Parts: sequence; C-alpha cells; structure tokens
Amino acid sequence: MMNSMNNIMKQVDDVLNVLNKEVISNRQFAIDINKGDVHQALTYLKSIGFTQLSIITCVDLIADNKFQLIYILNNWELGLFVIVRTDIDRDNPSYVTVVNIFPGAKYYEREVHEFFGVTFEGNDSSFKPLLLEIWDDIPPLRKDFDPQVYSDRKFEKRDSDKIYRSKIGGVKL
Amino acid sequence: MTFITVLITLLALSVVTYLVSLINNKLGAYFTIVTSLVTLLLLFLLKNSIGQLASISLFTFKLTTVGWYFSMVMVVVYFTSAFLNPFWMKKMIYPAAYNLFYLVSLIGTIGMFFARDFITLFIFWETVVWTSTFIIQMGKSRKSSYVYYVVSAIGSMVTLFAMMLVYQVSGTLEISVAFNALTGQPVLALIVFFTFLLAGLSKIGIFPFHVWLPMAHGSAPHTFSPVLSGGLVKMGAFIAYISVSAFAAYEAFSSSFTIMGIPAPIYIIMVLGAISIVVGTVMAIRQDDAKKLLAYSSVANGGYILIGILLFDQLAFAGGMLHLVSHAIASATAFITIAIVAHRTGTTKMSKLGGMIHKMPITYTVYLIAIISMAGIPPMGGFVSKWLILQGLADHGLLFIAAAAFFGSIGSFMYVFRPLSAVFLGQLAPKHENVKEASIMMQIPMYLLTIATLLIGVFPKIILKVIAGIQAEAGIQEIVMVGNTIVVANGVLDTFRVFVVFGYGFLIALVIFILRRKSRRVTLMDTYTSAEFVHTPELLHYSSNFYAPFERLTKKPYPVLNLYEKVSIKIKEIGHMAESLFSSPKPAVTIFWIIIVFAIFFLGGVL
Amino acid sequence: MVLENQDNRNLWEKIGDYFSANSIWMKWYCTGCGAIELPPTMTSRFDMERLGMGPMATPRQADVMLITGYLSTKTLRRVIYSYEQMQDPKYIVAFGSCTINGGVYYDSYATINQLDKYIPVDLYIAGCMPRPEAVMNAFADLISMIKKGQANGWRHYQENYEWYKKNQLDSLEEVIIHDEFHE
Amino acid sequence: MTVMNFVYGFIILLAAFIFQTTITGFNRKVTARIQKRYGPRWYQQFLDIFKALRKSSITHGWIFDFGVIMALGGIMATVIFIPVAGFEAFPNMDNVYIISYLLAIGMLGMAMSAAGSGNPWASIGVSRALTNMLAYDIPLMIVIFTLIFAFDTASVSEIAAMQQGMGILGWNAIRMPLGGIVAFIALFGMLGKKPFDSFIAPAEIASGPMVEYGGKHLGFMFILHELMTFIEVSLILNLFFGGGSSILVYAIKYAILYTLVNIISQVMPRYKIDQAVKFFYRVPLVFAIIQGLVVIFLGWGVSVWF
Amino acid sequence: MNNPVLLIIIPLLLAFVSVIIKKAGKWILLLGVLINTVLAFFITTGETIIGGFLPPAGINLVVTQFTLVGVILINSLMLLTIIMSIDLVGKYSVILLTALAGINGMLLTGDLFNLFIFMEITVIAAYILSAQAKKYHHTITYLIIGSVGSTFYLLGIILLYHLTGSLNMADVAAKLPLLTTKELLVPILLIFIGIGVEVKLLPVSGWVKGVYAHANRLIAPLFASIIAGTALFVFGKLFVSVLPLSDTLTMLILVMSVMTFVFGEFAAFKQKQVKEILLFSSIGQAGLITALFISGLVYAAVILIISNVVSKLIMFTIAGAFTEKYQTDNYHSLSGVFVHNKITGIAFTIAALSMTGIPLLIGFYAKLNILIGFFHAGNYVLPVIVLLMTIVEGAYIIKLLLALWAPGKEGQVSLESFAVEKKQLLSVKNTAICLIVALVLIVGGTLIDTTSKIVTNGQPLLGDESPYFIISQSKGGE
Repeated sequence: MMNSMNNIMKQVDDVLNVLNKEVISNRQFAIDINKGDVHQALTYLKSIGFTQLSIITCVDLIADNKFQLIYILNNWELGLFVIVRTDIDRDNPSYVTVVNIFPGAKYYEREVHEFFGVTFEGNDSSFKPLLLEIWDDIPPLRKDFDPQVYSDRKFEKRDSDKIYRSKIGGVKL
Repeated sequence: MTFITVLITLLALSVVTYLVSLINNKLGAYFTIVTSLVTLLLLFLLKNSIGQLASISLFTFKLTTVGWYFSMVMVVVYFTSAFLNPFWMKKMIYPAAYNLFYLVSLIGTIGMFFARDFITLFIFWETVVWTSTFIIQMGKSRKSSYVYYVVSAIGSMVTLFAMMLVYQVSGTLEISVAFNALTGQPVLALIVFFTFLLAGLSKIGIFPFHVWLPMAHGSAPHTFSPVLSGGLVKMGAFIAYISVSAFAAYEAFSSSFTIMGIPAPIYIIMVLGAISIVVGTVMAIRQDDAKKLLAYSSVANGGYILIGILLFDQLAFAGGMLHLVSHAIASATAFITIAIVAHRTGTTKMSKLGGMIHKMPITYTVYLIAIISMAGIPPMGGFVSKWLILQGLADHGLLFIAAAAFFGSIGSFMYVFRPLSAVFLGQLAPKHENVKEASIMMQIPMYLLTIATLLIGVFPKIILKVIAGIQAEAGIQEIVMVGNTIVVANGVLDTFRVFVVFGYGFLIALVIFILRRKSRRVTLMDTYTSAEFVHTPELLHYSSNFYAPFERLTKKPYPVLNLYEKVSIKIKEIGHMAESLFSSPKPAVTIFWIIIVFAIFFLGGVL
Repeated sequence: MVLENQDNRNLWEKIGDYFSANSIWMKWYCTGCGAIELPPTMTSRFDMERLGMGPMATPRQADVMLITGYLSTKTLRRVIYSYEQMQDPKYIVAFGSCTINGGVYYDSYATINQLDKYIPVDLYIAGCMPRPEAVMNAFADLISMIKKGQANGWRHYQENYEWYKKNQLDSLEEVIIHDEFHE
Repeated sequence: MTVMNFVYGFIILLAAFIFQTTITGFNRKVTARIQKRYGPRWYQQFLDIFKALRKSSITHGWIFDFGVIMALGGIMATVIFIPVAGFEAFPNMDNVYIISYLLAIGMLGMAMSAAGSGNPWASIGVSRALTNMLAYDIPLMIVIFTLIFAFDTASVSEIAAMQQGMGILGWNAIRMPLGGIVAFIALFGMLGKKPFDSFIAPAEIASGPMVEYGGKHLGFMFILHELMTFIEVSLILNLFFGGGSSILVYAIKYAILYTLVNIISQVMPRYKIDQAVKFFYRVPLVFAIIQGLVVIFLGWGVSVWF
Repeated sequence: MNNPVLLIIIPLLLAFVSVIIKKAGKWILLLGVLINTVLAFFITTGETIIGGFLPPAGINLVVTQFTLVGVILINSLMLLTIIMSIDLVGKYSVILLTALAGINGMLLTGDLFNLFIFMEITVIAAYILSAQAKKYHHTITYLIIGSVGSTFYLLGIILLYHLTGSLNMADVAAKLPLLTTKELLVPILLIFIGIGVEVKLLPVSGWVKGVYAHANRLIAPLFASIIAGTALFVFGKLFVSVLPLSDTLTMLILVMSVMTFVFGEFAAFKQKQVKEILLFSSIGQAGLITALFISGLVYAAVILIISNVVSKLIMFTIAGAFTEKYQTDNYHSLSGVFVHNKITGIAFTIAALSMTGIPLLIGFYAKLNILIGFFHAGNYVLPVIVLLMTIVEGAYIIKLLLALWAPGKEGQVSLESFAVEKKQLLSVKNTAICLIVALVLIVGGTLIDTTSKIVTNGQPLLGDESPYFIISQSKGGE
C-alpha cells in the first residue's frame, strides 16, 4: 500500500510543480502547489484515478494574510487520499472555480464562499447562501469574526438568576 | 304513434341539426340537445305501444320491453352528454359532422335495440360503429379510432357469420324465431353461441377485446367519452341478452357439461367476464389519465353486467340489468365531470391537477356521488345492482367468478378514489388559481344524473319494475319487491331504510360536530411537513404513482395487449412477402410463376 | 415556582383541563442531545404511559412539545413553525441548560440563548442533560400545573403575540424562510 | 320503522362506543404488561377521546369537515345494523353485504377528508389503507360468500343463530377451519393491527390519514376507530365464532377475541404494504378458496358437523 | 330492338374519323362513348349473327342478361371516366375508342376466337395507355406478360378447336362435356392463365403494380374499373357457362383465387401509397370474384363486380388527383387533404366504405349475398376467409380514411391547421360526378329489391340458381 502511494507521489512529483509535500498517513498525503497550477493538478489527479472530490475547504491563515484552499481527492481503487493545498490572497479572496473538472464542486465552493467569503470566478451560484439561512455579518469562520459580539448583538441573554419566567412586555408574571 | 314515425322524425331532426350546424355549429349543438330530448320523450311515449311491429324498406322492428329499456338508458346518456356539445364545437375539426354523427349513432342504437331481424340489427350496429369511429378520430388520437374500428369489426364480422349461419339453418332472419332451428344441433349451437356473442364481447370490452376501450375512451372528444362508456358499451350487453333469451343458451346447452348448474360454454364466457373484471380493475388502478382510468373501470363493470345477464335468473340477471343503468349513469357522470375539468384546465392527467374542489365544488360533489355509485357503496345506485349480482352469485355458488367480483368491487374503491384525491383534493396548483366552476349549462346534466343515481339507489323499485317486465318477457322468474324491500331467496335489502339510517348516523355526527368549538380555517399549504418550509403546492401534492406498492406488484405486462399489434405486424409481413414474390417489376418472374402455376395445375389435373 | 395563582376557570374549563392533564400527547422535537433521555422515560423502566402520556406523530395531534436541548437559529424557525401548528391548549417543556441560558453555546453565532423569548415555555428542566427521573418529575409537575390551570403559556403567546414576534424577528429576521431550497 | 327503532339504534351506538372504548383501554394495559410496563388507566382511552374533542381545531376547507362527518355518520349507521346477541335495532337489515359496503362509506369519508387536507402523507396513508383493504378483503369475502352459499342466507344474525346450540363445535370457525383461520387473519388487516398497520405508520408517514387531524377531528377519528373496531370484531364474531346467545356471552367472547388479536399483534413486526398483499394472496386466499371448494362441492361443514 | 353490333362498330368507325379529324378528337371520343352508353341501355337479350354464316361456323354476338349488365356498366363507367378526364384525353381518343370497341366486343362476342381478337385490341390499347406515365419499363413488363397471356389463350383455343372442331361458345359448351377431363386439362389451363393475366390473379399479375401505381386520373380508373371489370365479366362467362371444370381443377383455381384474395388484401394492408393500397385491394377483390364465379355464385359475383368497379372508379380518380396536385400519394404526406375538399372526401369515403362492405352500401349487399351463397352451397370455410379479409380490408381503409380526414399528430386534437396546403383536388364537374356515382352506391345498396331486379331481370344469371337476398326475406312471414 505504501508502495502504491509512493509511486503515486513520485508520479505526481514528476508531473506537477509541487512546492512541498507531506505524508499524513499511509493512505493520505498532501501537496502544496502554486495557485496557478491547481487546475492542472486536479485534472491530472482525476486522470490517474482520483475521481472523487471529497471536499473543498479553506483555512484562514490570518497571520500570513492568506487563505489556504484545500481540495481533498479520493482514489476509490487504491483507497488513497490526496490533499491539494494552495494559498490565495486574503485581502482579495478570489479564485477560479473547478466546477468544470468536478461538477460537484459547485456546492463546496458555495460553502467556502459563505463561511470565508472567497469568491469563485465562473461559479455564479457560489454567491448564493447555502447553510446559513440569513446572514448579515462578515463570514463567520474568518478569524477576525467575533462570535461573542455577534451573539450578544443578536440573542438576548438572561440577565438574572432569580427569574423563572421571562418578562413579557415589561409585566412581571 | 308508430315506431317508424319516431325513427323518421329523428332522422329528419338530425338532418336539420346538420344543416343548422353548417350555418352555426354552436346552434347545431343546441339542436343535438333538443333532438335527444325529443327522442327521450318520444321513446317514453312508445312505452304504451310495446309489442308493436313495424317495418320500412328492409328494416323490421319489434317494440320490446328490453329494447325500450336499453334505448331509454342510451337516450338518457346521449341527452345528458349533449349538454356539453356546445362547449366543444370550437375544438372540433368537423363540428357539423360531429353533431350529425352524434344523433345518427343515437338513432342507430335505438334501431338496433328494437330490431326484429338480424339484418336490421347488423345494419344499425354497423351504423353506430362507423359513426362513433368517425367521432372518436376528432379527439386526440387517430390510432384509437383505428383500434376501435378493428376490434369492432372483428366482433361484427364474426357475428355476421353467426347470423348468416343461423339464417342458412333456419331460413328466417327474425331473431326470435331463427334460433329455434338450432335445437338438437349442439355443435352448430356452440359455434353460433360463441360467434354471435363475439360482437357483444368486443363492444362491452370483455377481456381479449378490451384493448380498444381505454384507447378510444381516453382519447375520444371529451363530450363523446360519456356516451361511449355510459352508452355504446351497453350495446354489447344487448347482444349478451339476445344470446341468453332469444338464443336460449341454457336450453341449447342443457345437455352439455355443467359447472354449478351453468352450462360450460356460458361459464367460459362468464370466466372471461371475470377476467375482465380483474384486468380492468388492475389496469384502472395503474392509470394516470383520469379518462383512461374510467375507461378501464368500464371494462371491469362490463364484466359485472355480462356475468349478471348471462346468469339469466331472477337475481343476478336483475342485478346485471340494473348495473347497466347504474353504471351507465355513474360512468357518464364521471366522464362528464372529468370533461368539465379538462375544459377548464386543459388536461386529464391526474398528476397535473389537484385541489379542484376549491374551485369547482359542485363538480366535485357530483363526481363523488358518481364514484360512490360506481364503487357500489350504499346508498347509491351501484350498490343495489352489485348486491343483486353478488347475492345471485352466492345463490349459484360460483366461487371463482365471485372472487373476481369481490376483487373488482374492492379494487374499485382504489381506482375511484384516485381521481377524487388527485384531481379534486390535495393541493391546488397556482396555475389553476383562476379556474372557474362549470357553467350552468354544464351543471344541468350533472344535476340530472346525480338525482338519477340517488333515486336508483334509494328507490330501485323504479327500475326493477321494468326489469321484472323484461324478466316476464324473457320467461324467467321475476324479481320481487315488497314495498321498498327487495326480497330474494338468500337476503333482503331495503335501500330506503339504509338511506334513512345513514342519514340518522350522519345527523348524530353532524350534531356532535356542530356542538364542538368552531374550527379555524387554515390554508392548504399550512400542513404538517416535518417542520420544513415548503412553498410549492405541486411538491405537496401526492398524485403520481398513487398506488406505488400495488403498481410494483403488478408491474409485469400481460401479453394480450400486444396481441393485436403482433397480428398486424404478421399481416404486414405476409403482405410484404406476397408483394415481393408476385409483384416484381421483372416480367421474367411472372413468367416463372406462369410456368409454376401451369405445372402445378397440370400435375393436379392429371393426377 | 409559580408566580401567581389566580384561578378563574369555569366548570367546563376545569373538566377540560382534567382531561388535558390526564392525556398528554407529546411531540418531542429532537433538536439536541436530550432526546436520548426519552426512550428510557417511555419504556418499561419509567413508563410514561402511566401518566397518560404518549408519543404522537404530528404537531396537530400533540399537546406538549419537548425541546430537548440547544436550538440553532435554523431549528428555532422550525420549532416556531411547528408550535404554531399545534392545537390549543398546548405546552412546551424545555430540557437542559442550553434552552435556559445557552449553556455551553453561550457565545455561538448560530445558537440562541434564551428560549422563552421566542416561544412560551411552561416548564424548564434544569440539568445537562436531565435524567429520566427529572423528566418524569417534570411531567408530574406539568400535570399538576395543567390541573390547576397554571400552564397557560399558549395563552400568553396568543395575548403577547406581537412581543414574541418581535423577539423572533430580532434574532431570526425571518421565521418562515423563502429561499432556493424552499421554493 | 318507528321512533323506537331509532332509539334502539342510539342505544346500540352508545353501548358499542362505551364497551369498545373500555375494551381498548383494557387492551392498552394488556399491551403494557406484555412490554413489562405498568400501563395507563383502564379509562385512559376515554380521557384521550374527550381531551381531543376538547381541543381547538383547524380545518382545510369544507371537505375536511364534511368527510369526517360523513365517515362517522356512515360508521354509526353501520353500527346500528350490527346484530348483537340477537338484538337488532332494525330487523332484517343485517345483510352482510350492506354491512361491509356501508363500512366503506366511512372509510371513503375518512380518506376524502384526509386527502382534502392537502397533506401528502395523508394521501400516501390512504393509498396504503386501500391497498391493504384489497389484500385482506378478498379472502374474507370469499369465505363469507361460502357461508352465504352454505346457509342460503346473507343475514348476519341468522348465520350467527345457526351456529348456536352446539357449543363450540357449532362455530363456523370450527366447522370450516380454514375459513376460520382466514377470517381471523383478515381481522388483523381490518383492525389495522400489526403486521398490517403500515398505513398508519407514525414514524414513517406521520400516522398517515390522521396526519392533519387535531382537536375535534381527531376525537371523531378516535370515536370512528372504536366503532369501526366494534363493527369488524362483531362481524367476525357473529359469522365465525357463533355470536352470542346473550349479551353477556357476547361481551365475553368479544373481549376474548379482541384481546387475542391484540396480544398476537403485539409480538409482530410490520409488513410493507406490498408484502401484506403478497401474504394475503398467498396464504389466506388459497385457504379461502380451498374452503370454498370444500363447502361448495363436498358440502362439509354445512348442515352437520362431519 | 337494336343491334348490339353497333356497340362495336360505332367506336371503331369514330376511331377512324378521329384519326382524320385530329383536332376534334376528344369530342368525337365523347360522342362515341355517349352513343355507346345510350345504345347499351336499349339492347335486348338475344343472339346476333354477323356476316351471314350461322353459328357455330359464323361469328355471332350473344346478349344474355349477364352480358347486358356488363355492357351497361362498363359503357356507363367509360362515359363517366371520359367526362371526368376530358382534359387529359387529348391524343388518346383514337386508342380509347378502339379500346371501347374491343371491350364491347369482349363482352358481347359468342366466339372464342373473336374474344381473342377483341382482347388483343383492348390489350394493345392498354399497352399504349400504360405508356402515358412514361415509365416504359413497366409498359414493357406489361407488354411481355400480356403477350405471353394472349399466346397462352390462343394456344388454349387452338387446342379446343382441335378437340371440338368449333370455336363458338355455345357449341363448344355443348360439346365439351363429352370429352374427358384429361383432354380438357391443357386447353382450359392455358385459357385460364391467359385470362388470369388480365383478371390480375396473383402469381401472374406482376405487371399491375408498375402500371397502376403511376397511372394518372384518366388511366387509373380505366384500368382498374373498366378493363378489370371487363376481364372479370369475360372470366365469368367463360368459366361458368363455357368451360366445364373438373373437381380438381375447380379446387386448384379456387385455391389460387383465394390466395390472390388473401395475399392481395394483406399486401394492401402493408402499403402506404393510396394507389398501391387500391391496386392490391383490386387484386384481392379480383381473387374473391373469381372464387365466386368458380363456386357458381354468379349473382353475388356480379354485384361484387359492380360494387368494386364503381368504388374503384371514384377512388382511383381521386387518387390520381392526389398525384396530380400534390405530387405524392403517400397518405402520411396527404394528411388532412379532405379538410379542404369535403365533398370529394365524402365521395371517396362512401366508395371506400362500400368496398369494405358497410351496410346500406352496395358492397354490403354483395357481402351478404356471398355469405348466403356460400352457406347455401355448404361451404363454411370461405365465408370465414371473406369475413376475416373484410376485417383486414376495413383496417387499411379506415387507416387511410383517418389519415386523409384527420390531420395532426397522435396525441393531438386534429385541427385544420395541421392539414396539407389547400388545393382543389377535383373540378366542380368531377366532384359532382364522383358524388353522384357514390350516391348510386348508396341507392343500390338501400333499394335492394330494385337492384336485384335490374341485375337479374327476373332470371338467373348464367344459370346461377343459388339464393340471394331480397328485402321480403328479412320480413319473415309478415
């Protein structure tokens, strides 16, 4: 098993312009690549058997002022996962969609947009809300979002330990 | 007043209707109503002259009770469906011809029911077949018309064979006399029985001949479907009646093998009836088109009628004859209501409709009463007839046929409920928000038919009296009524009392309901959706694949459907072969054939 | 526990409350972790049916709604929708600290903190989570409250509908969501 | 038809309701004991019904109300026709076909009202209920047909009377054992007891036809259910288990029969609806036909016991 | 009252005249046909001797009731055809007049050799006419097969002459029964095949498709009703009253006829072109008619010929008009053509319905007589075949009619807008004629007693004693 992963890693290394690679477990490895090479990488990986896009997600690297986009692909035949990582600019979080490679990416990109505010060019539906039914603040999974403030603003807190029933219209029951 | 006068009057009126229709087809359509009403009145007057003989040109007629009974049913159906005609004139390609054929087919049925000789019977029969063929093609399918004609032709041609055979044996064409010549010739009687009955079977849609029915009923013009199902199908029952009364099948086969006292040939036909009950029911349950569903229900109900009439006794015969009326009325009503829905919404597909009750409450109520009757639930007409048939079957102990009858009767709950639920109940689609109730003109036939259904259900005496007359005419034991109670050997039924007690129960329930707090009206969309928000009514409407589990069980197609198609393909193949063998453009081929023929003939002649 | 005790019911209402108290059908809204405490409450160990209580399939049929834990804004919308589909008289029993003050989700951007701002809660059961004994005890309390005519949350909701609606809208902006997935 | 008939009818109605509701309450306790629970009070079913009637309700349009009333009305009319231990409110009206078809009007009313609510679960439930009916009714009707043929009467009370006087051996269930088995199995289907209860599956289709009922409509449905149970059990009791020579005997037999059905159903899983149809057409239908053939052609079990 | 010779002489004379006055050709033709038709109504039964020699040596014309029906029918139809297609006649007037003479000769002559001559005259005219479509290939085919047929016929009568020493029909008929069946086998066989080519019996009717399918509105009815009708009458005359058939031979010819009938109808069922449907239906009907003649049911056969040729006249005329106006006669491409030509459509429909044997049309009367006749003869198989074929026939006719009347796809309500473009199919004159002829079909089928009186004139046709249907029979003993 390790062999086939090594083979694949070697193959990937040969073909793609890999900045950095990392073995995570004996069935999983990660590669960091340039922002511009992602589509080539995904296409290639798909062609060698990584036919399932398991998820697209994002990490807010606020210290580096970067967003790291993460694509996890699965090879059903070998049981391997590959994690493709790339960094994009945090100030202008925009990237190109991979819908044309993996049509299912439509919803993952939507989710990433909703929670991190990354826009995906070429995927118009990514601007629509997905999980949060109504949202009126900066995307909630960004590191600079403070949930406590939001919660205080939105949801009323119980202010006394004595009251059993809530005050209704100011009238004490 | 003689029958000939009536016939000529009607013919003249239909020609007038045609001429009027040429000028203004809507006015002509109103003429069809008037003419059929005149027919109804004239026929009613003719009741006094039963027994009259009449003849004109090559036609001879005899006014009989049974003929009168059948034609009354027919005229009622024609009259009530005629009310829809004016609304469909715009949609017809030949409106004037439609009006003419509508009336001519009516005349054809009347002439057929009063026919005294085979030729008259056959000519009027064919008149109805052709006129209805030409009407059906004005609907949405030419193929249905074609299939209808072919199946009808199979029936009528085979019957013509039987008629001529009888004529050859007896030397007379008079129906009541001719069959007597068959006594003592069991083989001939057997051939005549099956061949003569075939027209009836094909018309009433009995099992192998039922294919035309859903096609024709489903795609005929909406105004003609009630007539087809309520009326024309019943012509087959008349043939069945002749085969047991004039033909006296029971005496003819008295020496043959019997099953529970029923001669085997009759039993075979009854089994066919039973099969068509099952097939009709199963197929009706599976339909999505409301009209096709009702058409298959006609197949099933045709089975009941056939079984009832063929039993030819006091009980089941009365049941069959009564079922003829109650089904004619119920099915005409149901088709009329569906026609009105189609008129307002433009479709008869159940999966595209829903919630019509909120727009057409009257139509809904009428349909409800019709299907209660069709399913044979008291206190409507259908119950009495089914009760009589079931009691009759129990009397004879015909287990398998009864099993089919039970299947049809329970299955009918399923298929009548489906349009009720999918078309009228459930969610109203936004596109049908502006649908209007039927206009007054369309409501008239609905009221008339509904009243008739109720009357028959509560006071079946009205019809059973006539049936008793028919039974007397046919020489079998008459059905007995004591007051409102039907008294038979193995049970009694007082429909009036059932009705009153039902009313009593309803009253108690109503009182409890009113005594409790008034309910709050909520919208249709405010329903339990597992707390999920649904804003699309179509998604909350359960109408396609209504009986999914049942459809899964009956998924396997049954072979008869393709039989006709296969035969047609075979004929084409043989035709192709003949053409390619004999119609070659090369003269050498022909000369080759000449030599072959010469050789064969020569050898044949020499040997 | 009870703040005021004024009983101005007429005889019919008292009889009605007697029936209501002895036949409580519940719709338990399995929003949070507390739902798992209900099977033991229902089955042979504690046998809720002794009290005339039993599970029901839909809010239309149910008398009491059990909120078994934290509520996110999304679920709150559904809870309100379901609650409004229930027939009067109707009661709400809320489980656990999350419904009282947000519990461990006090600072979540998606979870509400105080349920009775949005819908009237007749009875809270404290604990994280309350054990079946506590649940049974609460049901007994609920029954006695109904008998005495004190479980009037549904009436408060009717009378102070605007107040509740305002709170709901403040936090949720829209209760009945219209979006791509619901049209 | 005099006023007294109607009064008697009302008495039967009331008695049937009270009796059956009590039995149901009792059986809830039996069920609880089977499940090692204490169970509710014996009058819990009354409390439930009255509570439901007490609550407020909603309506989805006139058919929603009308269907409920029609259903209860039809069922009440049917109850009035049921002969109980020789007592009939309306003499000579206990024809088995009238009873079984009048029962259908109640079902139709309920189905109509349920579908009128616009809730898809309700329609699915109705479609399942009707399919279920198609399954159990045919074997049952064939057996009943056999009875009518055998006794030459379709009157329930007469059939019941003919079984009396010979003790347990006179029962049709014993005289025609296969028919008895069929009737007993069909009773499960008629009552909607497990394994044939998929049409009201609460967790799957949210109690099917009942999904939109709350308040008085639900109360009506409960009353309807009690009365329907009374009709169905009474029908089977009268036709196959000898009815009752006196009210007391009738009540005891009734209680035993119903409790038996309940106990058995408590240890059953649930059939899918198409499995139910298959089951009924595989076993009871064959039994019913064999029984019918035996009675019709061999005459066994008709006039004398062997 | 008048001399039947005129029926042959006048067309011939006028043919010469029209050769001289070419310009007035079509008027001369019209005149000739008109005179002939009028004369045909006035000839009486009897025997006319030509040339002074007494038969059997001399040439004679024999007018029986059978011949009379044929003469009147064929001449009238010829007249109608010519009137309807007078614009197309043009250069064919000479040929048509000659053909008319030949046809009348074939019907009237009492001499086997004369029959050959007249047949040749007719057939040669037919060859020329068939070349009208400019499909010479088919004409050649027809020419070859026709010539072979004629040769066979000639051989047959030569052998007969050898055996009997006579060619006069009556004489031959009297002498033949004295001969053995084996001696008679070959001549009868040769004559049968020779006639069979014209009658269109199946294995030898290969020419029909090519010729009929391309014929125009003049030629098609001419072939289908006039020449075909004549051939059938001649077949009847020869095989019923002249040539005695042994049982085996009867059986073989019957089988061949029935095969023609069945295969013809089946092939028609398969077709998609209107003319091809009609031509195969003609073949089928010819098979049935010969079967009837062979079975001795002359009356039924005559009625069927009448029904068939009259129907085919109308239908082929209209089918010819289809190709003329729409350049196609595939009924799918002609969908809804009658929407714009209702009266033409009605005439076509009546003719088609009569062909399938719908009550109150003459076709039904024919069918009735066929059944009665067969049953009387104790034959129960043929009626079954006849009725089954009626179903097949009905099926293709109804398919044709539905396509022509009701445009629109399956599943759509048919509307006028789906129909083919509007064109007038027939001129007013032709429409009127078609309609009137169609009405004749109705009248003939309704006034059955009159029809039978006109056809039989109270005496059995060619000695056919089998019963036929008249109204009084249906009334029982009233």
